[in-house]
Amino acid sequence: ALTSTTKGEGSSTYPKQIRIGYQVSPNGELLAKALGLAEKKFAGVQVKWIKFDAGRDVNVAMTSGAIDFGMVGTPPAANGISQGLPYQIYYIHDVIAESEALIVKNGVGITNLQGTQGHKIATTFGSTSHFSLLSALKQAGINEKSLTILDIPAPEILAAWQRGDIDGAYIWQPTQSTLIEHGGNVLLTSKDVAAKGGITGEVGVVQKEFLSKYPNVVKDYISVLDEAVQEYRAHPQSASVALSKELGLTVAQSLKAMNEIIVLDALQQTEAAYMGSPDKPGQFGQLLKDTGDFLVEQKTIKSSVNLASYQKALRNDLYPVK
Amino acid sequence: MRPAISVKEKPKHSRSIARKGVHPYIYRGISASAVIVAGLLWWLISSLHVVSSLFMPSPAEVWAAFLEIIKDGYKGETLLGHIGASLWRLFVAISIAFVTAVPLGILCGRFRWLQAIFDPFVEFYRPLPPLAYYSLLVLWFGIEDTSKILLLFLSAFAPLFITSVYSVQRVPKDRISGATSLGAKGWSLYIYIIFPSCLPDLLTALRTAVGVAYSTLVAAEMVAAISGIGWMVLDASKFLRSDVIYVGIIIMGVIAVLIDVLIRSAMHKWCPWTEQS
Amino acid sequence: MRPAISVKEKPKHSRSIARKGVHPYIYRGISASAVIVAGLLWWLISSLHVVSSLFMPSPAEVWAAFLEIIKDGYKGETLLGHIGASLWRLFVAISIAFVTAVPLGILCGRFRWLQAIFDPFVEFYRPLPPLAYYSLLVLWFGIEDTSKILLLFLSAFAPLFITSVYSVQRVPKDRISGATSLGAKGWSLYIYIIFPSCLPDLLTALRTAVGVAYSTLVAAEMVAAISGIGWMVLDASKFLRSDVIYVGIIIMGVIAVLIDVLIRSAMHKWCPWTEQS
Amino acid sequence: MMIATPTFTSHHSEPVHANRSTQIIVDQVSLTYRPAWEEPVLDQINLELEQSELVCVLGPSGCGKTSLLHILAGYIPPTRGTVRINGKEHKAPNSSVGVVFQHANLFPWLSIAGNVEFGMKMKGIPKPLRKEKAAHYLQLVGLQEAASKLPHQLSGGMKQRAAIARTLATDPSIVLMDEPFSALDALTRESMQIHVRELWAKTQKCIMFITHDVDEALLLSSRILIMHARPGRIVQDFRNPLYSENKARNFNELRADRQFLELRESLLSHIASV
Amino acid sequence: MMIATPTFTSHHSEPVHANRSTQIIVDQVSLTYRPAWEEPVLDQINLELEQSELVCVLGPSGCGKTSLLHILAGYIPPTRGTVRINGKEHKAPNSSVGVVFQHANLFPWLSIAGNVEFGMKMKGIPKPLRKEKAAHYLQLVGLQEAASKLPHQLSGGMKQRAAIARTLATDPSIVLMDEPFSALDALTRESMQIHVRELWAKTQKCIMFITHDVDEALLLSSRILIMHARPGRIVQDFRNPLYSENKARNFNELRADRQFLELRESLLSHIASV
Ligand SMILES: Nc1ncnc2c1ncn2[C@@H]1O[C@H](COP(=O)(O)OP(=O)(O)OP(=O)(O)O)[C@@H](O)[C@H]1O
Ligand SMILES: Nc1ncnc2c1ncn2[C@@H]1O[C@H](COP(=O)(O)OP(=O)(O)OP(=O)(O)O)[C@@H](O)[C@H]1O
Ligand SMILES: NCCS(=O)(=O)O
Ligand SMILES: [Mg+2]
Ligand SMILES: [Mg+2]
Repeated sequence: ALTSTTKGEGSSTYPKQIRIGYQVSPNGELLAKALGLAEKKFAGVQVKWIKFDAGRDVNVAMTSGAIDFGMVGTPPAANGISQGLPYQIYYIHDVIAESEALIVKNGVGITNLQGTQGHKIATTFGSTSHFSLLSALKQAGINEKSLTILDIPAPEILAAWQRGDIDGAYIWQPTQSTLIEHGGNVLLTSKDVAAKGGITGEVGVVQKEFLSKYPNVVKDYISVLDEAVQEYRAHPQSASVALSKELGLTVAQSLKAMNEIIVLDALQQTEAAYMGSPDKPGQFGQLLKDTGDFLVEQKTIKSSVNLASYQKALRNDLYPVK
Repeated sequence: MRPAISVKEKPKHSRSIARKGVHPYIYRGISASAVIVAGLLWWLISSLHVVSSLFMPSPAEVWAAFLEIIKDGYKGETLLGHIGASLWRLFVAISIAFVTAVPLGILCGRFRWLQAIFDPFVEFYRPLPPLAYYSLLVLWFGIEDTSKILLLFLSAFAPLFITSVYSVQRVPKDRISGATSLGAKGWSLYIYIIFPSCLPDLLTALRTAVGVAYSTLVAAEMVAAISGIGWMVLDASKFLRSDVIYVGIIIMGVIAVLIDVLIRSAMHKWCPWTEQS
Repeated sequence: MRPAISVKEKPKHSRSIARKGVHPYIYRGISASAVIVAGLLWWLISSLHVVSSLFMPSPAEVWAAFLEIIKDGYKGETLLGHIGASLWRLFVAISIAFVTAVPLGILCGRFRWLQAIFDPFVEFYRPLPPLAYYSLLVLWFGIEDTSKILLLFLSAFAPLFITSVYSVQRVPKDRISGATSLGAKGWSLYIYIIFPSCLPDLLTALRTAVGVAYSTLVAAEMVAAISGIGWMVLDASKFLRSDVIYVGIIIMGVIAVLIDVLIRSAMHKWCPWTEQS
Repeated sequence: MMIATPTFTSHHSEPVHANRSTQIIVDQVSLTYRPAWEEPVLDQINLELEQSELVCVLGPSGCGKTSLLHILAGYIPPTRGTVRINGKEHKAPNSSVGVVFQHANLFPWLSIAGNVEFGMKMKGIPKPLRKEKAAHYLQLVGLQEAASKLPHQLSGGMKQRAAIARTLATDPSIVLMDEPFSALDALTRESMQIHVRELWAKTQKCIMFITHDVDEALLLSSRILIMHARPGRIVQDFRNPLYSENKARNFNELRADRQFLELRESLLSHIASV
Repeated sequence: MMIATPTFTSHHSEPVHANRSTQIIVDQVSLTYRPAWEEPVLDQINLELEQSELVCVLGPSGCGKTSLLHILAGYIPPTRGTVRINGKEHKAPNSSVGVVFQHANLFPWLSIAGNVEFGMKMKGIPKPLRKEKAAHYLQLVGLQEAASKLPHQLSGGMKQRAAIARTLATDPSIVLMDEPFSALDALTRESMQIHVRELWAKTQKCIMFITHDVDEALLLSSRILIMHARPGRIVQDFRNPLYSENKARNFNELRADRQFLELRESLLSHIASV
């Protein structure tokens, strides 16, 4: 359900309220939230930030119309597009590198991926981390049945770790740093997995109806994100200070986490490796298609649509043309 | 043939009163002692550090957490705010359940064909674990209060509806006949005779309904909540704040007892004639 | 003086039988029609695509999902495996609850001081939302079956315990007196008189206990489960597999009804004397 | 099965109250409960009740006494035949036919006064008048003290008196009573019988009184009906010989009377023989 | 309050069964329920019951009849005084004192035969013998047909007979009955009275029989006790003049007897006067 509209600045119509579903990921969107950039841009409009623990919860919220914008990883995005969720991708926030990793407990005696067999590894099902873990196992030729993979939401992984319920976890920031702090070792990162083809990223999605009703709002929000990414790159030090509050990490840890992902500004979206342009679609559609197919193979999701459908869900017509 | 003195209307013997007069204090004392002993055991175990305070914080820690929450609230909301949010959801859900389930139940109790229509649906969803259909509610009604309240509403609806039906069917036929012979008919019959006849049962059902809804309160606050006492306990458990978990559980227990006392005293006040039996 | 013919032992009139003989078919027919109409409405709405199949998959889709799960299982476990995992947890929990709550309850019913010891604890935890203390159970007993079964056990324990206490106290004093006059004493009294006297109540309590435990089944399978019908529904909801959610809910409803029928037929078989009233 | 008893005078052959107006005419009433092919419960009942009669109905259990009463009250329609009250066909319960049940059947949530006022409230009588009339009827049954109590605070006899007051308060032209005292103990019952007899004398209502108790019938009634079962029918209908002559005699005197004992024995054997 | 009735012969002044052995001696028994400062319920009861007596106890409600029976059964200890049965002090219930209650009080989960066997099972009597004896006692009360039925399948009178058989099957030296027939309808009650009278003749047990029904007491007993209330005490203790002379007369004859009617009237007024 979309909220009623009100006249905003200029001639463009603004809704009374913009609801943004975000995740705690050390990217430009989180910085925009931390710096209040959206509030500045949409003065007079209520900007509501709603936190989610994983992309699957964002999907549910998008489906039920509870939020206008959302952020999901590529696997939940592939699932959402395949299932015809009422949203489209308007932005690629980042490509994941070391920010998601398989952390194992010291002293359990796991030294490589093979060693995880017979152990309990936690991750959040349907997420980028789950995808990377399954990809890594497949790349190493390990049967996923030979270990116990547990579905635990990110915020609860530390608790399970401390209680001794799990031996390791494939998870993102800030949980990852916290686990390392509590006696964990990095065994493998998403950068390693991506190098062998299992690329993951985080994208912004928007309600289709919202987009057609308020294209300018989406464009304005893209400019907010762009502004955030510029700030992110230009002043990493001050950005990390702002982000550390959102992440619940120290400034140093935050800075490190920022370096573990590749954030993209608005201009980069149109590059061939990413969204591309309306007349020259980028490779991101194929990435989503591959992701979706892998998930189907793993029986994580039911079905995957064809490439054209994925490409149709990518809105590369919203960026300022240079 | 025939009893010389009929025994049907024996005066109620005072024996039970005599018995109850003296003893309860003893038993209350025993109960109180048991609670105190349990408290001491708690204190002892936690102060001997037999188990980590992660698993069992000491009474002192729990008390400190309680004071802290009273002072600073929990994650952006005061304690009263959390309690208020939960009770508000409960209250709205129960109220809607009452004003829908009771009239519908009364009608179904009077007209069996109507009951036959609703019965299969109520009987089917009633035993379902609320969390099973909560997924659907969230999908249909979003992640905000609507779906939470609906979940509580649905768990409260069934007991109220079923009791209303049953209660109407139990209204003595003679009472309704008698009322019609005194000139009651149509709506008067429902308002002046059937509803008050069912009232004691309805209040009992309300007790059950509140109990059932209360027990789904935490489940309702599981999805995308940022307030509510149930959410507080869940959130605390994610961060292993066992002291806060204890505080939350104790508060929830106390609230449950208070609500029950409230409903029982309403029953006592509004339906004094049901007490004796 | 006094009635020429006493009326106390009126023969039971055949009226109710006469009434019941003809009508139920009509009402069953109405119920069946209502279900069919609801099914048609479902089919109609979903086939007109008024709402997205994400919210309301068509009967055909649900059926297809059912067949698929039957064939391939759901995420690494057969359908029977999921159902079995859930029912096993339920069965173990209920069994332990029965063999602990009933003897303890019977003893508490006989000795009020013992009841006074246990009462405050049971009364405190009983109304608590299971998810509230599930956090603690997970803390203490980990994320595996132990804590799941304990959660189900705790929800089943209270109704069984409370009914046992109440039931023993309701055993007619004359029955116990009578048995002692026939030479029963000590354990014989418990085994031959008190337990069978309570049996009908205990079976009713078992019904309640199973119901309550069943309604926490999904909650129990919420934490780090990879099997169980409740987990299946939850997992499906995370991936927006509404067809699987529907399948799961329908299966859970059917199982609930079957369990209830089972217990009721046990009551019918073991306690025929409680039927009439 | 018809027993000719010299002391009984048939009502029909020799009308007792020829001068009184007829209140109820039961005309060829039959009743069959579902299923329709079963034997009728009541078979072609004909009956006329007149003003200021107190008719006691005696009969074995299950002979259809309550069914007849329910038809007269309008609770169930007869399968065949009609009931006319004061000339009009009677089809639904209304306040012109009052009913007193075996159990007082008071509304437990209303005070005694509230119960007595109920019928008047339904009639739309304004509150002050209601209060006044209720007080009057409560006084009539000796319950003025208990007016503000709730029914559960009263004894069985008091409850039954309140029920009678409640029925009388709507000023019905006929009062039907279905074993109203059979749930009371012997002493209370006796005092209730005296009460009813007095009330009847004062109000001159037409009362139909179902009872199992032969003594009660003999002590109270001006006329006695005896019903037999399968199918239910009235097999005896006679004026109570103890009545007209002994209007003023008290119950104890009556009981000691030889005629009373003889009648009693004869009625008993008559009923038991069924 | 002591009413001198010429037809009553005091038991104590003129012992009836001087030749029989004394079964129960109640010696100065008093009873006060908690709280202890309340008026005693039973006040210094002295009583001797002898073999093959059938003693009926009459008295107003609440006078302590049931309390006395409970003391005799051993259910509650007297506050003061002692009860001796066959010379030994009786302190706890056992199968030498059988009790029959107002409601049959059968174990609903056992068949009728199972109920009758129960006492013998408790005594450890082997199964075949138990079966045999149970059959005997069921025959005695005319229930051989119903042996395998569950109690809820029986009528009230049959249940009460089963209860009597169950009590007799443990061969008690005394049987206490607390208004055993007051919940039965008139006809069943009468047949039960005949049953008890016959059983008593056959078994020659000492029976103490509490009743509210003066007729019942007169028809059944060899001796009648009348109790008064507050505090409960025995105010009359006399042999039933109708008994010894009329052992063989049937109830209907007895009822027509002038002496019966006179005794009845006198006892009634005696009890009602309290
Ligand atoms: N609603 C009913 N449906 C079917 N049969 C009925 C119904 N009510 C009464 N009967 C049958 O009709 C017959 C007469 O019943 P009714 O209650 O009128 O007798 P009664 O003379 O009042 O008996 P009692 O003295 O026991 O009150 C009985 O055989 C009874 O079983
Ligand atoms: N367990 C008890 N505790 C306290 N008082 C009691 C108890 N049992 C009986 N009483 C009181 O003792 C008195 C005698 O009671 P009891 O039941 O012996 O009388 P009863 O003669 O058998 O009366 P009824 O004819 O009504 O059966 C009554 O006043 C009663 O209230
Ligand atoms: N880090 C992204 C998490 S998810 O959106 O893929 O669940
Ligand atoms: Mg009747
Ligand atoms: Mg008694």
